[in-house]
Amino acid sequence: MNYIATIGDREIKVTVEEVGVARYLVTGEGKEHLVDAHQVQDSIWSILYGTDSFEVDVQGRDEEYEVLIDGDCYKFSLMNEQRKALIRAGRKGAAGKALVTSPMPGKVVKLLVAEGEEVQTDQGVIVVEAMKMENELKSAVTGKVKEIFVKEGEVVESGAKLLLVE
Amino acid sequence: MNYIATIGDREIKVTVEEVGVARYLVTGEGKEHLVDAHQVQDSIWSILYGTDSFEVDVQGRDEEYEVLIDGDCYKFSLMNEQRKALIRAGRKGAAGKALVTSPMPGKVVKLLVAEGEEVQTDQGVIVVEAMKMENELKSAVTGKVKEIFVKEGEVVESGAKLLLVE
Amino acid sequence: MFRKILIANRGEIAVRVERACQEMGIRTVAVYSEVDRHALHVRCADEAYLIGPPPAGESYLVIDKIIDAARKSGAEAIHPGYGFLAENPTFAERCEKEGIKLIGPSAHAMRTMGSKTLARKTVRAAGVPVVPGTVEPIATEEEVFRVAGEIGFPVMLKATAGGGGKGLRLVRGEEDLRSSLRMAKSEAKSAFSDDSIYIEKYIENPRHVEIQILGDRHGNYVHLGERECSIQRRHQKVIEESPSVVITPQVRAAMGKVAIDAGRAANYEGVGTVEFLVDKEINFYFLEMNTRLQVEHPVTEMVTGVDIVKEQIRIAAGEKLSLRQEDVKQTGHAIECRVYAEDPDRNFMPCPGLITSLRTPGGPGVRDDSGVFEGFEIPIYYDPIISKLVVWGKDRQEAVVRMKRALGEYIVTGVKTTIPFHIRVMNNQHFLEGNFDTNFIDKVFFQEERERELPHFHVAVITAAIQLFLDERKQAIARRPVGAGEPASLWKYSSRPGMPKFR
Amino acid sequence: MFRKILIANRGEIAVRVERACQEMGIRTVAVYSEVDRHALHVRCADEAYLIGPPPAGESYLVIDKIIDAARKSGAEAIHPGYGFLAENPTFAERCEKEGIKLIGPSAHAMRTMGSKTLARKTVRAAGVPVVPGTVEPIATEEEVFRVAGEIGFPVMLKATAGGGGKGLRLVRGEEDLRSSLRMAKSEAKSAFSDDSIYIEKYIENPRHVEIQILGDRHGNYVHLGERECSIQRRHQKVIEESPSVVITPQVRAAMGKVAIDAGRAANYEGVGTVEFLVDKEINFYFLEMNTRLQVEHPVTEMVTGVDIVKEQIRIAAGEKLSLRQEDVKQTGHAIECRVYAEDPDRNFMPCPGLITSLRTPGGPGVRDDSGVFEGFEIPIYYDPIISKLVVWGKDRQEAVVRMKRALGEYIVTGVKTTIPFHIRVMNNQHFLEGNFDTNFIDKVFFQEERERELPHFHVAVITAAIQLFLDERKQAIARRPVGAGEPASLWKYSSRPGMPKFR
Repeated sequence: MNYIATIGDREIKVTVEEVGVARYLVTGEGKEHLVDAHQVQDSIWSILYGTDSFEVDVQGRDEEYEVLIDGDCYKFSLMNEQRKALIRAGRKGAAGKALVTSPMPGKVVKLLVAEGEEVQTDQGVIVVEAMKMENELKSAVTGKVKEIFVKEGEVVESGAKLLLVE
Repeated sequence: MNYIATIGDREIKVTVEEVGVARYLVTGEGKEHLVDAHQVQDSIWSILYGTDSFEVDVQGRDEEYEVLIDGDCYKFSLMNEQRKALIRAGRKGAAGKALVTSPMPGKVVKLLVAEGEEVQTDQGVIVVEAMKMENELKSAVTGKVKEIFVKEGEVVESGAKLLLVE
Repeated sequence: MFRKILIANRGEIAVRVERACQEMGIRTVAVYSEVDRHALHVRCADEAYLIGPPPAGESYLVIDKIIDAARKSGAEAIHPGYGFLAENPTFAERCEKEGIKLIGPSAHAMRTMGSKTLARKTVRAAGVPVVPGTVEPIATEEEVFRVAGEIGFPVMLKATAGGGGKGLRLVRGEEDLRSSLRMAKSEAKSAFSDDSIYIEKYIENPRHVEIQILGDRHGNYVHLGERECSIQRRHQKVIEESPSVVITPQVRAAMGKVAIDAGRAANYEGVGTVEFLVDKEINFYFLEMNTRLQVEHPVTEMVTGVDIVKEQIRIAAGEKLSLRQEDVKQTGHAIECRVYAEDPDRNFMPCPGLITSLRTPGGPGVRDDSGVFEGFEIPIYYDPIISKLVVWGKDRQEAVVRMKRALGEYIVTGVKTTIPFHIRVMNNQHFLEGNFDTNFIDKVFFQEERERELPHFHVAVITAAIQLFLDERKQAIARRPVGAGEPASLWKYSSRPGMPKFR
Repeated sequence: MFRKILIANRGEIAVRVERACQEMGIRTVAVYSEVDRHALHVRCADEAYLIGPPPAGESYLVIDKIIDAARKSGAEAIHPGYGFLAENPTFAERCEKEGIKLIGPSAHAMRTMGSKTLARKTVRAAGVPVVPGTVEPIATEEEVFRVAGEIGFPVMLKATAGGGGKGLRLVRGEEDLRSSLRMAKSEAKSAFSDDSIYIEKYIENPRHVEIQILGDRHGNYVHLGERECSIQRRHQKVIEESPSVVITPQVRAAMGKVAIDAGRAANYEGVGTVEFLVDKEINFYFLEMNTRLQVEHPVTEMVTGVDIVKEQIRIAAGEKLSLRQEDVKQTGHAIECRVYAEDPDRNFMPCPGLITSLRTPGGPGVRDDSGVFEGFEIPIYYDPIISKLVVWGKDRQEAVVRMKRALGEYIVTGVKTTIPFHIRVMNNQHFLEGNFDTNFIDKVFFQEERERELPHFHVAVITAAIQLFLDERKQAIARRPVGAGEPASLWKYSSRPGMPKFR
């Protein structure tokens, strides 16, 4: 099976083939590796990469992966080739659009912008409080505030849409 | 619901009534207790017996219970009233009969008795080896070896019937 | 000695106090809110009382409910832990009125030291060096501008009732003063329901070093040496160690003496911590005194062998200190890493949730003071601390590698934790050299992290690919509409620390 | 120093050695059998090599496979841990031949001390006091009867190659001699594939006290004081502590000197343990020398602050001892409880199986050297040790209450463990008084346990009833045929320890 990993602007193609019980032949960037992979504890994998032993914590939601190894966090998107092709199509015309979502459950303390207002990349747009800490969320793009989905004082879930910049 | 706990030759009647979320009114030997019971971790219960807090490890197979509290092991049989009545009936005529079973997975090293042989209570009847330790199992009753279910060298599971003394 | 003690707290510190009590043969009484029925401090206590709904304001902070539980249980003393009611003089007075011994200093001492301004006045009178600034809370914006002008920028705005880095704002120039004041006041209001603020000269790149003191009611005081607490983010300690690489025996003795003087000045009884700012020339200035058991007390326990919580309980019971200054010896080196349910790769956003699996580190020289277990759900209502991982080594070098080793063994899944952050700090050259100040994390560390290349990118991708391969084979997963992947993929992606670079 | 070390072992001791290597910056190579792919020592290693099927005889004991893995990985040294090949001179010679450093003493020293009879000869020549008995393995039954007659009953039958309590039999009178000899030989055969036996005078109610020694190849020796190992069941240590309540500084010095003399007599290099029997009058007799790292080494580490495994590795690398005798100080008191997957309420029957949940103890003074994790399946092929729980206290009293506290926090479900047994020992009056010998568990403790009333019978029954109530409500469980409940209910019921009594 072929997969495409995207990290920043770089893409890596990975091929996975099962060659035994929990053993895989993995090809990445031309190199072949025999990998012995066991999911030993929840999201923790014990990996023998050749004979090198790693403990790998794989957390993925949808196509976004966050992988922890020795305290380093590797973030990338990963999907199979066909899926990747679809996404490319879907992305058309969506450039410069950014939905600001709440990264944790909390309470909206303050809206720092109004609908229609121009914002710059990394400009603070909203303040969300969780566990008595106020966190200012920033816009990822430059554009105009298209829509605001929440009110001040509103309690929001993790991942809740807060506002849309276009 | 009414239950009978049997410990040695003593019986205790216990009544359990649910009076709220994870809260029970329990009556035992005339006394009433409000119990807040939460199964917090596998077989571990967090019990508030009134306001006294206990961690209780309940292991039961069939009607035989082994309960650990503060390092003490409480062993008793427990079943509801109707079930208890059935057992009483079933037990008739079975007195003095004892099935010796293997308490762990292992290998039968030596049979110390033959079928038809007379044995005394606590007399060694068979040697089972597990993890390089030889364990001599004893008869719980005095009687005659009715049947032997295993051969020397045979590998047995935990709980396997070894021999019957009657 | 007390026969029964109520612990008016939750989480790791409640468990820590229960452990001390159990070892002293004292019966423990836990209190818990509705979300804490399963919590470790309830499971490990001898008795437990429900004190209300999840918000601390309706449970752990309600004096009447704590007192009521103490009365019902017949507890002779209350240990407040840290946070919640630990430094609340009203609570101290109430306990006194009820004839229940509060394990801590008098209401008077709390008031004196609790108000930063009064504290500065008091200790200055006792000859303790302090940082230039106001000693009174500031009433008006105008005054803030005037005073800032006098002592000169940069200045610190501080909540009079502050602590834990809340209601703190650094202001580098006049232009930011107004907005910072607003934020500081609002944070102070929500955290301490008191928005009064004072202002102080800001010492550039200071170290934060504190002295642990013990004092009994018979007038005996000892100090247990220093803790180096300069590793902070957003002015909140995350890594502490003892001894500090910059403190010489002479400076240690001087700071110890001054700390004890500060304690005496407030007739301090119990265990307390005097915090100092230390500048490049190792001049030290009184910052504040914490009139409670400190989160980071274990590092001192590891190097001195003194069980601070047991001492605290003995002192409260009226006993004399069990040790004199000359008995106190620092042996080896100890480091503590605070493990929080926060995402270090998303600006330490809190991540409450269910702990789906856990592997705690072990082996020589490792101590884990935890408040959780596998299957516990970290509530959103309280500070998201999971545990304090502490190690001892014969010297700093061994302590650091041991901490790194222990952090590597520590597995917590289901919630994001600061464990990866701590591993990266243990690998940082400046940290290894002991070359840092209170700005290290925010100013130096994250910059360097951004530049760092990550070594095992292939293993990461390959493992994820294998998991996806197996997932896909298991079932065709219902997918979200095309394009909906964006929010996550755009969320502050560009500024994530630890991003690998490719050349 | 070595750059890479292969650990020819599994379980907690392999993990312990890996921890030392990691902290020394040495790369670790694990070996594993087919059932150990998930084992902690594989997960925590830098590299791992499969060496065959589960039975030790086809994997961990196969010298060729270990050597092959070492060669492939480029390991410069091999740490054997304890058990398996740890005291196998053939293996030592093979390593030498291959140019791989075995972290342990020479084959010669192993042979000398490995044969109990040769060991007795050697140390006796060096002036070390030994117990009366044969120095040669005994050939015939007749000879056994003759020698037993000479030295007089009670006598001990011992496997010449023995260790870990296997192939050991106490014989009180002539009538039992024949059958005991058969059992001893058959156990010795299966455990060491060598059924040669020797005979010794049996010292009534001795204590078992051992001295930890370190020796480098430059002729320097130190001892790290004693370990009290009298708490045994079936002649196997289960609880160890340091210091011993009966050893005075004078006796300690004398035993230490004799232990070092014994080491010198065999040109001993590395870490080793000299075991002594100590009688009522505190006379001590050489019992045997263990030419390996000892299971119970952590208690010595806790009171001396010396990392014995790191010292062992440095010695193997040719370094001089990092400490002299006068640097060695015992501080406080340490106790170790060996946690096994055994059922203490069924005569310590082994209970291999899946660990379904785990909560390891923490807090001050607690060290857990574990080889497992939640979700690990303890294989039936090896010794069923789960972990070694070790505590430190400022004195024995604190160490005991702390151990009791830590044991109470220790939760292992899915398999039976010896944790409850250890809690009961910590509560036993004789143990608290330090008043015991090697017969304590088998002769005194279980007797007293049988008499003891259990305090929380009602809570036990009520909790079980609530569980049954919920089970029944969930579904009508398919029940077994009537009467089949008997086996469990009759299995040695009458002699279970800890049975409550009703009056």
